[in-house]
Amino acid sequence: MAIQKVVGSFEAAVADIPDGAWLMIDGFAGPGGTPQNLIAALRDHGAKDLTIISNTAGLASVIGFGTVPGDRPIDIGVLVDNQQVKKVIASFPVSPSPSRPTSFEKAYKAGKVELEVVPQGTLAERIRAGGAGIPAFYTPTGAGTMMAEGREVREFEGREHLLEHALKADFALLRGHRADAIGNVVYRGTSRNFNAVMATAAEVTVLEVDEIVELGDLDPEGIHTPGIFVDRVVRIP
Amino acid sequence: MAIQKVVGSFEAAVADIPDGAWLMIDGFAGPGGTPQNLIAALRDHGAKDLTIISNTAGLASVIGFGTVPGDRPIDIGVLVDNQQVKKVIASFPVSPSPSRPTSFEKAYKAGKVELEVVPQGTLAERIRAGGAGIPAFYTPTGAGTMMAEGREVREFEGREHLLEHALKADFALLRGHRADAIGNVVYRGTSRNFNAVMATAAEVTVLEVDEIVELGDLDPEGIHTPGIFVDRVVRIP
Amino acid sequence: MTQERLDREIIAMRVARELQDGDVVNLGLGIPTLCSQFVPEGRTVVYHAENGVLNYGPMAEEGEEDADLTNAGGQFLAWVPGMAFFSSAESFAMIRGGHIDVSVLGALQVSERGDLANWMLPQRGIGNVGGAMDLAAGAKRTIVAMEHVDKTGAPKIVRECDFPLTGKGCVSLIVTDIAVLEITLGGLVLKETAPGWTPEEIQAETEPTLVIAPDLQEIVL
Amino acid sequence: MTQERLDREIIAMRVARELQDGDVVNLGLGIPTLCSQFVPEGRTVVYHAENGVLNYGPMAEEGEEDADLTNAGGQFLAWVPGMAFFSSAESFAMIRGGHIDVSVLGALQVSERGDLANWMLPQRGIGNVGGAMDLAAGAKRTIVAMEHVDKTGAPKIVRECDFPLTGKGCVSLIVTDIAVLEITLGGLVLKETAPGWTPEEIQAETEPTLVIAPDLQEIVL
Repeated sequence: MAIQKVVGSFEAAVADIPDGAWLMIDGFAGPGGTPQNLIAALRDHGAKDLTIISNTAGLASVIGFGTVPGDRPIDIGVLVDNQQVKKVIASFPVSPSPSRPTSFEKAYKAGKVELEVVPQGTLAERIRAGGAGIPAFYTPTGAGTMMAEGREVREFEGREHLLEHALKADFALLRGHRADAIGNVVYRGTSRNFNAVMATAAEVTVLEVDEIVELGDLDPEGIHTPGIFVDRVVRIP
Repeated sequence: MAIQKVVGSFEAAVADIPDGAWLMIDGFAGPGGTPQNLIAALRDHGAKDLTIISNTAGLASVIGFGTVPGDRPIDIGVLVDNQQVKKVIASFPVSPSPSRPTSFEKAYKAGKVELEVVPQGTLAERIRAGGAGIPAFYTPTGAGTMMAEGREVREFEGREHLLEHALKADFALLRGHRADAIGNVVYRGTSRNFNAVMATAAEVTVLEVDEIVELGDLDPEGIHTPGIFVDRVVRIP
Repeated sequence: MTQERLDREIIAMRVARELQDGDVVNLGLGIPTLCSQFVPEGRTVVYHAENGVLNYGPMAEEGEEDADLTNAGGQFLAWVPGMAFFSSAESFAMIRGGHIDVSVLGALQVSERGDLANWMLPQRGIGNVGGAMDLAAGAKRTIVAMEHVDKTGAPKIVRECDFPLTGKGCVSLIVTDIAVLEITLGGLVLKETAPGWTPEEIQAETEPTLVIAPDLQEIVL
Repeated sequence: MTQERLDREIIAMRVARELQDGDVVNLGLGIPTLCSQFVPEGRTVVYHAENGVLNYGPMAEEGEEDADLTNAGGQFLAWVPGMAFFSSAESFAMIRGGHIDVSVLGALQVSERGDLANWMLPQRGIGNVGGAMDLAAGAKRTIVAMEHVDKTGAPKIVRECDFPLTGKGCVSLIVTDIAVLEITLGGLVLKETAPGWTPEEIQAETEPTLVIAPDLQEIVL
């Protein structure tokens, strides 16, 4: 039987996400790379007590940040609003401006969600480690700061480093540009950001993509996420 | 001044490699990916007491292994023959068949070169760590084997792991397919193997390539080694 | 019934039956490489080679050899649609990260608890570890395909490996030229025999004591 | 001579003089972003943004905005030849691995030994660390571009940071709206002053004791 990873609807692609799941969801400073349709489907699906690993905790409620004027993209802020989120692990959890709090910041201050702040590079590397079978690694990032609290500190070449542990998830919700039926994926421009690394670190990796192409249409030299990392692909209508 | 990384000759590209240098040189099971011209230039240059980090210690003297019949490609075996090598760090240091020893195996048995055998994935990951600013990481590979000797053993999730340290080099000698003047590089097929990761972990990264193209000719989505990792590019005539 | 040792192709054919539809499979040098020819019809297997290619297909035709397209053993592959290339670091991230379903490896020795020794003959004093330790540690399932005894007739399935180990407790199934054996918590279980071989004859060529499967049968191909 | 504070463009212009031909540079949000407009003629600087792009050029023209091409602050970039895209894991491998020559960051506080605090206002109780800690730890050189004092007039250059740290001892140069200061083993050295400002006046807005450079001069643009 030929491998076939294309799924017909966003709804079907997220239907088995249980309450309490750990999710990786892409989100950067703007809508580029954010799986807006899968997030909307997860909102409608309603799974609760989610732990979300993401670069941000949702910035769309801050108008104009990486967004074309007039557009109000969907991001994980809608899951926070819908009270589906238990905890966020992120590097950029709030608005750059204290006077314009996001949904997440309000929920956090009301004690409704937990937060683990992780330096962006450490976040990316912990996810990479999760996908690469490395349970833990040492990094200079954050040594001598709050990030060292509760972490093992060890010197290499006379410099302090922190021991950081791998992150994995049950599901990754991601956004690609083009995919084929066996799940090979390419991203476009800076939308690759956390998508490519998150694709490696989840039990079930789901992508929404602009286009499904024939096998062989993607340049084999330029595939960013080989199909073995991908479980489901949904075309954005 | 525009950035210009193209160098006119293999000789010039290796001229400043000093005695005692640490080198990363690509070499897999066949000539694909091996920088044959740079190796030949280094042989003629004559630097001695070299420590070479490579997947193999030279297999070209074993006829027919990944090689088109009649062809006898150059690999780091010629540096061993020329007594320039002090030590090799490799995963596949000898011929698959004991009855067909390579130059390296003969030199090793004669006590003329040192060897550190490293599992191939650990070798790749140690080089990646060298390029990525990770001084050390834990891996399950090699736990409970000879590779654990002299290494810290630590349990994660009930399983033994070894602490492995980053590898870096003074120079990397590599082979690409196409490059532009600012040093963006793409590889071809399975020749990417260790080339792409070694490019990140050396002070000076030198590539021989089939073709130099105009800026903008390489697909920005498909660049395997961005120019910031590359110092010198030489076109194969 | 004549008692014969199975040839390499038959061993590979038996291993191939273990490969499930959609499995990501890494085949080692030697007998394992042959498995790809015998995957049962209707199953699609995704091949991974540790030098950085996925979804490769058949070997290259004569005259079509391309140095930039080989498997990890230096054999030339054909260009087929759907392939993806990547670096060694990414390739072993796949292996170590548990993204390979089945690794098929050769062996010098396998212990009754599934310890694997396949990278160094002690008398040579030097060996090629290659990707074997990473595969042993990282693949979800490791199958050994080998001859049951070595060239001197000594058992390769032993109580304890005395050759340098590749990995501890990593092997789950052994397919040899006379038997199929499963490593379980309850011991080394003889599941299938080559035509004409009795359990006693297989035991005689095996160092640890065999547990005979209740459903012991002749090898299924 | 009138004593004025330099505006943000002039601060950025002064920082830009530090960028050498061929440098790989990461510019933070705010004043640092402005630096790219002022790189001295004849120098080519390679820009890195931590969301995964190298060799980017100017901002996108109005109407040409593309959600798939932004810098790390969400500003739209133009498509230019020579760009390379990569994942966040690779992007921070570049940063942590020492492949970025200069990081230009804003700051809430900088200590006399070069400790940097720029990610969290304690009174907010929550903050965005983003890539700042990685840049502080990984870039070969960190330059701070900021106003000399905060909105209440309190010094931002302090003996010890009391805001949460981004990195220890990472800052080597501070460019403010009234001075250029270098952090050296011999102390915090006042190198340049804004037009009309005396060392005493700058000292009055600076908590640690300044070392006056023997070649102290008016700011060079």
